[in-house]
Amino acid sequence: MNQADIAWMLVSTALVLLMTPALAFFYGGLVRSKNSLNTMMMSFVSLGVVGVLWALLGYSLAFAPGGAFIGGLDHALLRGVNLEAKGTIPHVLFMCFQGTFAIITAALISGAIVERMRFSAYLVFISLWTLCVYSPICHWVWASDGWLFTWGALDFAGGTVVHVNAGVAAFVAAIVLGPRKDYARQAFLPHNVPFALLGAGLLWFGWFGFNAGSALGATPAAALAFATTMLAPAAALVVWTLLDLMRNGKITAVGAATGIVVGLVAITPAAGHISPISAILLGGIAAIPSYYGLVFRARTRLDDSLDVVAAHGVGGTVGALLTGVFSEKAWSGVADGLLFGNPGQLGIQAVAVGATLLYSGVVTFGLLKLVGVLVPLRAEATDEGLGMDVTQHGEEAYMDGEGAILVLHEREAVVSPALASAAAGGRS
Amino acid sequence: MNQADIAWMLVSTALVLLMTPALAFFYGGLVRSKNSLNTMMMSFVSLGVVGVLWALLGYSLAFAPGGAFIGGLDHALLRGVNLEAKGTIPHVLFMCFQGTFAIITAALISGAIVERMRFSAYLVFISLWTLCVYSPICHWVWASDGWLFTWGALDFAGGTVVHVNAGVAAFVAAIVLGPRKDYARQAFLPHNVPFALLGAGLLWFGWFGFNAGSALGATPAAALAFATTMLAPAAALVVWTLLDLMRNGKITAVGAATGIVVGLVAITPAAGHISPISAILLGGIAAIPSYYGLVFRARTRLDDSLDVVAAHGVGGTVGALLTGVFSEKAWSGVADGLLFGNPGQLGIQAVAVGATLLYSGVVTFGLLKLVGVLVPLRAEATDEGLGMDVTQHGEEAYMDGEGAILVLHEREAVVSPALASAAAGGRS
Amino acid sequence: MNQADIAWMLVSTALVLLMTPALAFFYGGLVRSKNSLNTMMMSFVSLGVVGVLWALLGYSLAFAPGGAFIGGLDHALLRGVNLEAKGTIPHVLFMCFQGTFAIITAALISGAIVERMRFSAYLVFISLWTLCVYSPICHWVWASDGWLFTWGALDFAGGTVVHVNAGVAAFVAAIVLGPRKDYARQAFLPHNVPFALLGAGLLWFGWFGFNAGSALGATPAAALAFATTMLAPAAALVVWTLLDLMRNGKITAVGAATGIVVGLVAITPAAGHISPISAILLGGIAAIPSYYGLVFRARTRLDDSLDVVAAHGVGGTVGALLTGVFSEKAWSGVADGLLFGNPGQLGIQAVAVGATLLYSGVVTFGLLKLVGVLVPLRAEATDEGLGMDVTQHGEEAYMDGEGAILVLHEREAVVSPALASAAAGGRS
Amino acid sequence: MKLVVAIFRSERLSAVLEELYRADVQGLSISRVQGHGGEREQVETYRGTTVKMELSEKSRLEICVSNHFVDPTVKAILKAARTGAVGDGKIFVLPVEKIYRIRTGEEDQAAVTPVGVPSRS
Amino acid sequence: MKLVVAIFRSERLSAVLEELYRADVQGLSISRVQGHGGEREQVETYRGTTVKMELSEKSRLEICVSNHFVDPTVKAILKAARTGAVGDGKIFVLPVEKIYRIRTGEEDQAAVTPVGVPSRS
Amino acid sequence: MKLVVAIFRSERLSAVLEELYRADVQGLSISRVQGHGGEREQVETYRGTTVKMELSEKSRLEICVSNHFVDPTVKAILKAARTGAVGDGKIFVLPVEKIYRIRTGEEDQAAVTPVGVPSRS
Ligand SMILES: Nc1ncnc2c1ncn2[C@@H]1O[C@H](COP(=O)(O)OP(=O)(O)O)[C@@H](O)[C@H]1O
Ligand SMILES: Nc1ncnc2c1ncn2[C@@H]1O[C@H](COP(=O)(O)OP(=O)(O)O)[C@@H](O)[C@H]1O
Ligand SMILES: Nc1ncnc2c1ncn2[C@@H]1O[C@H](COP(=O)(O)OP(=O)(O)O)[C@@H](O)[C@H]1O
Repeated sequence: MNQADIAWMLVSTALVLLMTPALAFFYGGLVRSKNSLNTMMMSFVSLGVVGVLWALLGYSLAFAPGGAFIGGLDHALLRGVNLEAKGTIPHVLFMCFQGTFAIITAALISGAIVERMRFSAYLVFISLWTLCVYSPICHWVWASDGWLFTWGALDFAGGTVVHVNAGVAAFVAAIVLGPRKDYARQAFLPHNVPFALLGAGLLWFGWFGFNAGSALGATPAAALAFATTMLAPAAALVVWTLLDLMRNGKITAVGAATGIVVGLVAITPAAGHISPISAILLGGIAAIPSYYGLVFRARTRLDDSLDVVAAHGVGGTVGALLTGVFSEKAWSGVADGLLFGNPGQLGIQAVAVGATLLYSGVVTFGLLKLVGVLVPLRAEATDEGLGMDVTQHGEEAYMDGEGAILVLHEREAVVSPALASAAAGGRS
Repeated sequence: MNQADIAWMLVSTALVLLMTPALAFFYGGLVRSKNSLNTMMMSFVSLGVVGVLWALLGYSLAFAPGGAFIGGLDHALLRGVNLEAKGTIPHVLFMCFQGTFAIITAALISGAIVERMRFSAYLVFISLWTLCVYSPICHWVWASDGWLFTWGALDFAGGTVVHVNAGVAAFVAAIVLGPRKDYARQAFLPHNVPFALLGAGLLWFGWFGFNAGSALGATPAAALAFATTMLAPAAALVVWTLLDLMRNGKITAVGAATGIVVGLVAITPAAGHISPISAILLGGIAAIPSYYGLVFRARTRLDDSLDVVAAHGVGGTVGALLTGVFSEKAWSGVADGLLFGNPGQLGIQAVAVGATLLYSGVVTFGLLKLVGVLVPLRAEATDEGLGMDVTQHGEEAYMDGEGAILVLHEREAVVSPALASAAAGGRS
Repeated sequence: MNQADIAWMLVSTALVLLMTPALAFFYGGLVRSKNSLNTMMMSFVSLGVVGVLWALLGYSLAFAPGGAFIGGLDHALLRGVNLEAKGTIPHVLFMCFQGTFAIITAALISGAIVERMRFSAYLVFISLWTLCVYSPICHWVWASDGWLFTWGALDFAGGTVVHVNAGVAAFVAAIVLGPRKDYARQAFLPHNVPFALLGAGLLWFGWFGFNAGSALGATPAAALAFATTMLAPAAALVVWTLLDLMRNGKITAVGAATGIVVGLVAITPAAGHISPISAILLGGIAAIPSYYGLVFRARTRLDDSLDVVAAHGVGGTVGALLTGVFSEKAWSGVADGLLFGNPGQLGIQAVAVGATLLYSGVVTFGLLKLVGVLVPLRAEATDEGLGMDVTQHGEEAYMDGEGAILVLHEREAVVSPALASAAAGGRS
Repeated sequence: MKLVVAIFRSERLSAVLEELYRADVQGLSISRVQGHGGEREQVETYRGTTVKMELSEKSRLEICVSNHFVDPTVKAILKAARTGAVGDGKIFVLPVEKIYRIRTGEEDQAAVTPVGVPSRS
Repeated sequence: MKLVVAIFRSERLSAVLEELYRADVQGLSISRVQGHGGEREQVETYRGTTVKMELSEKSRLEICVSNHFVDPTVKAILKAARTGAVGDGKIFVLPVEKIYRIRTGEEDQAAVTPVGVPSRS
Repeated sequence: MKLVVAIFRSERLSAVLEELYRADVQGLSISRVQGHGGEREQVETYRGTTVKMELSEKSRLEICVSNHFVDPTVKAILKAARTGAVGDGKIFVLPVEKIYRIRTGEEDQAAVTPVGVPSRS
């Protein structure tokens, strides 16, 4: 084991874990205030539910020795996940690092179905999805016996496993759930853009763990992944602001936050495979399809509420393909891409994306239909109108002043007598 | 010295320092908007006051060679705290790391007395408390000549030193201060639940430094502490949401934030001593007493406003005891617990908790009474009504629009003439 | 190369990058709500524009071999910036670390001109400023052939390069732009003080990367810089609160946030050069001139809106000079200061500050005048009145409720028919 | 002249504004209020404290109109704001003695006639 | 019918609502206003700028009632909102010409009688 | 007695308050409303959705005065709130039947006369 690698991987794991609260703010700021807690909770519960399930089963399905398509049960209930080395770091740390990826991937999907999905249905869905979709695809790409891994698909930090995967699941979920009740008749505006910016800032910060941590050690490869993770979003941000300027004459803050995230998504599969200068190009190029994807989506009936498809699906796909273009063995020691004389890599990348699209799309659809049999997927329309915070969580995000509030103690004398009798129905 | 250890301890110290601003948001979001700055400031000033006092005196009392009950003055004014090794890291870095613990412990107490304690009294109190309560208990448990240390009490990262200690001090403080003026007649609702979630997210992030940093190096032990710090709160969060669901039919966001914190508190003493799978159990189990403690507290006259007792006191106690149950020498190399054939450890843990309860309880009481002689502990009732932000700090947390505001320059011509004369009393 | 150094520098670079979003919140919380996005965006775009420009050209001008006053073009377009060692870390990582400094320095200036500068003019300005002002001064102080470096000026982490430099640029910018339209006739109050506290907390956290990262490795020197970066702001915070208490009888939260930042600014040049106990003194002393500078500024016609001059200019200058006073070879191995028998160092420090003031002041003035020829520097007065968020970015930071909003699809049938006809001008 | 004050569900606001526009009502002011009536009450729980929110968010419109405009205005609101469930809200019509347009100092009728639109009243 | 408008300290809001409930007043709307009167003023300081906040937060109630209900309503408010210190606020009673219940279109008296409660007016 | 309700640009609020102070008007309540009139509209864009904000922030003053005070009050507002551009707002004067001062229970005239200031009305 290598202590410097341990140090860096401890930090990286913490950084990736922080990305889920960051996502809660990125998403939570973009919804209406009456649904803000509900949206944030969709990320936060993933920390619990997916975190625990990953340890109990998901990790084993993804990384225990198994077949080409799924891992085995050797590590179920964390059996054999101990302080011995896995690579240069303790096995248990590797498990944690991978767990943070599972957590955020599930949370990413929520962006497509916020403001209408019943919370209990969501909980059941992400539990099943982690085990049935995330773990297998993770196995394909990153386990040494996974079929895409053995085939040579490049995915440094999860362009297909995390982003294409979450993007297509989001697409399917948005279709199955259907649009919000006033979709396209009313504009849904972000209730707190600073929260979205905070989320974007923290996501970028955490993404250094995501990408540079995927080198699994404090190595020059990590430094390369770090540099590309700094430069690609910077370039995407610049291009995004220019597109905004051309289209509306104004550079928007929501746009800036989105541009950063798209740049981060796009560089994810490529992070340790391409040169820093290619990262600037990749980030800049990747901004364009996501930008127009998002503009186009807004005119369709597809209520992918927070544009997970355009940001993660499109961004991840473009990034995965461009990895096959810009890869440079001289930098990564792994493989060259199209531009460096190896056009075949682009084909492999396309297959990896295609397989992910197909598998994730189909299984996500099936799982949602299954969950829908157990629990209705959508909240009732009146609850949607009143807001998911109050109806699903019995809470409001913001309160000012000292409202007229009645303290109810269950089956006890109530503190505020007059209103209490009202509460008890004894109105006259 | 070991550079990898230095790298990790630099990061850990920064992470723990961040926990105090994080706490400011966790607490600040849960109070009413008119008291939000006051609440946040109670954490922020600890960064200054306790930070400086720790360097000047507290560190020495805690870690300089002394007796079984308190350290000496060898390191007062940072004498001898230099770049030479203390363990495998520079002494000065060890001092900083420990300082961040002192800072947050003092800040934790504030949750019990927010919305009513006079700010100046609070400042004097936490200064004295750090020196008279925190430093000695820290010495008992972590200094090589401390009586609990030599006796073999296990407290990996501060379950007793930090959480039981702060919890009991909070209990005493809530009693001495008395309840807020409308307590139990009016519901005090959180003004900004997203802030509480932000605080919880950042606390979790920082807690990796707190617990895994307590290994004092980038070692497998740190990896173990990291893993348990990721899994226990995840499990606590899951159990908490289930309890919420059973009790109210709704999973609350305030509950989720609280569940995370309780899981973190409970794993603190155990972090490097138990296996990851035990951490899941420990986190899940520890959620239960805190959950019901909190429900029960709300029906009493004890206005422990932000439930420091239920979260930190109960959570810390349960964690410290369960450390004596789940400890596994096979993982930690230190000691086994009840489940692994060493029931005596549980007894030692109980004594450590009991001693902390007793000492911290009594001395906290004495200090508050002493401070009360110098400065009234509570703000006046009208000030409490108007809000502590305006009355204690002369500020408001949020302003919209351009109110009707008068710029006063001291002893100078005033900018806005008409209202100025009003200000000067020359009303007609 | 040293892996532990790589680990720490990866973390440090991420930490410094986080400071720019942190600054967005520190600044954004202090302005009026109608300008909050605009203010935040001034920091966020720097991540893109300066980040990209730094990689393409700025880094080369600062660090490629050149003359005493500016670097060459050897590293333009990242030529030769590869995975080979620069010191003990990969060259590309060194470039990134330095890039994060360039980004935040440009963003710091924005505090002087928020709430009135046209966004496009700002973009052009910071682009030019980075290349024409930041890169050269950076070269002077930190490149091995820079004139201040060879001359022995001490600037551990950027007291002159970053803070004095940004402070004087802010001063010039505030004068060239002129005051906000209602300046001194109306009080401009912070719209969200918690955001300012969040910013201050995250800035402190990031500053550990800024200062301790400037040791360029996980060394005892980094530990020293870390300790001083923890102690100086703590002392500054304490002194600031005491000054507040003496002057107004109240300790303010905006003051606490400011005090922390001032302490951080002041310790920056000294971080690895002085002893921890000197850091407490330095932090405490440095609070005083900034405090009174800020009080004094508020009475002048200089609308340095968020007091960049008092915090960064004055704080940086005081810090740079005190570095010449408190420096201790026994701790740093570099040079002694006035107190330790080397008065000459103070003189060198004064020259470094003076040269920065002069060069940055003059060139900033020239650049602003140049930009003013291309684009008007200020927004129109009515736009300033309506708020920069709506007029410059076409967005609002906060929305509640479901306003009466009309969805416009370009050149398409409009969803909401009645209001649509109004929009189309067909009013009757 | 009259002041029409309407308090209704916020989610109907867009619809009400559209309908008012159709009825040629141009000037109005909106604020948010918390209403207490016979509506469904929400129970919320915060850390062991169960509270009953007796208030629900409503929108409040204030429209000053000349007399013969009162009826179309009220009708428009009644039409667009109704959902049929308890909590739909109320409309009050108050007498007004004088109206001024601040920009011009115009009074009464003239003050509430849209600019550049031939007065129909 | 009358519109009773009351402006008073926010901290008395719960008490006022209780008292109104006792007086059988069911429908009302609340908003928050900033009042200027003879109250104690707050001085605030932000980075060297000292400002005087001449405005203090108040609650504003709007209650539409039939004539014989005016008195009990006013009395209830006077009783519950009073603290005796300057700044307690004011109550205004305005004439109302017409009331509509949006849900049913009912007018006047009928519009302000609680549902399912035998009208006592 | 009358209730003067004024709706105008928020940026003129300080000026209006000053002018009212000069006119010896002491008591008032302020709230924020969103107005719709003939004003310049803002176009905003959020991720591909372009929206037109038809509402603009205004301040709303409510001042209860005795009859002979109506004129100075209205004049003060007209003077201070005017900018001359569309969107300056409106003033309404409503009749009031009764005023109470909550602190003392005083009624009508007495209720709106500043404390400790010899009544001039
Ligand atoms: N008498 C009243 N005065 C002022 N506002 C009222 C009055 N009655 C009802 N409201 C407002 O109307 C809303 C709906 O009233 P409610 O009586 O529940 O509905 P409905 O008219 O459908 O029976 C309330 O929330 C409140 O805001
Ligand atoms: N003439 C008025 N018109 C409207 N609101 C008023 C008027 N006078 C007072 N108020 C409101 O009542 C509040 C308290 O008024 P004030 O005159 O200070 O109290 P008191 O009635 O105890 O003398 C003010 O903050 C303001 O909101
Ligand atoms: N009839 C009305 N009733 C209530 N408020 C109105 C009315 N007309 C205008 N307003 C308010 O006045 C503001 C300015 O009105 P507008 O008609 O645009 O200005 P102007 O009086 O300059 O023509 C609006 O935003 C709205 O708040």
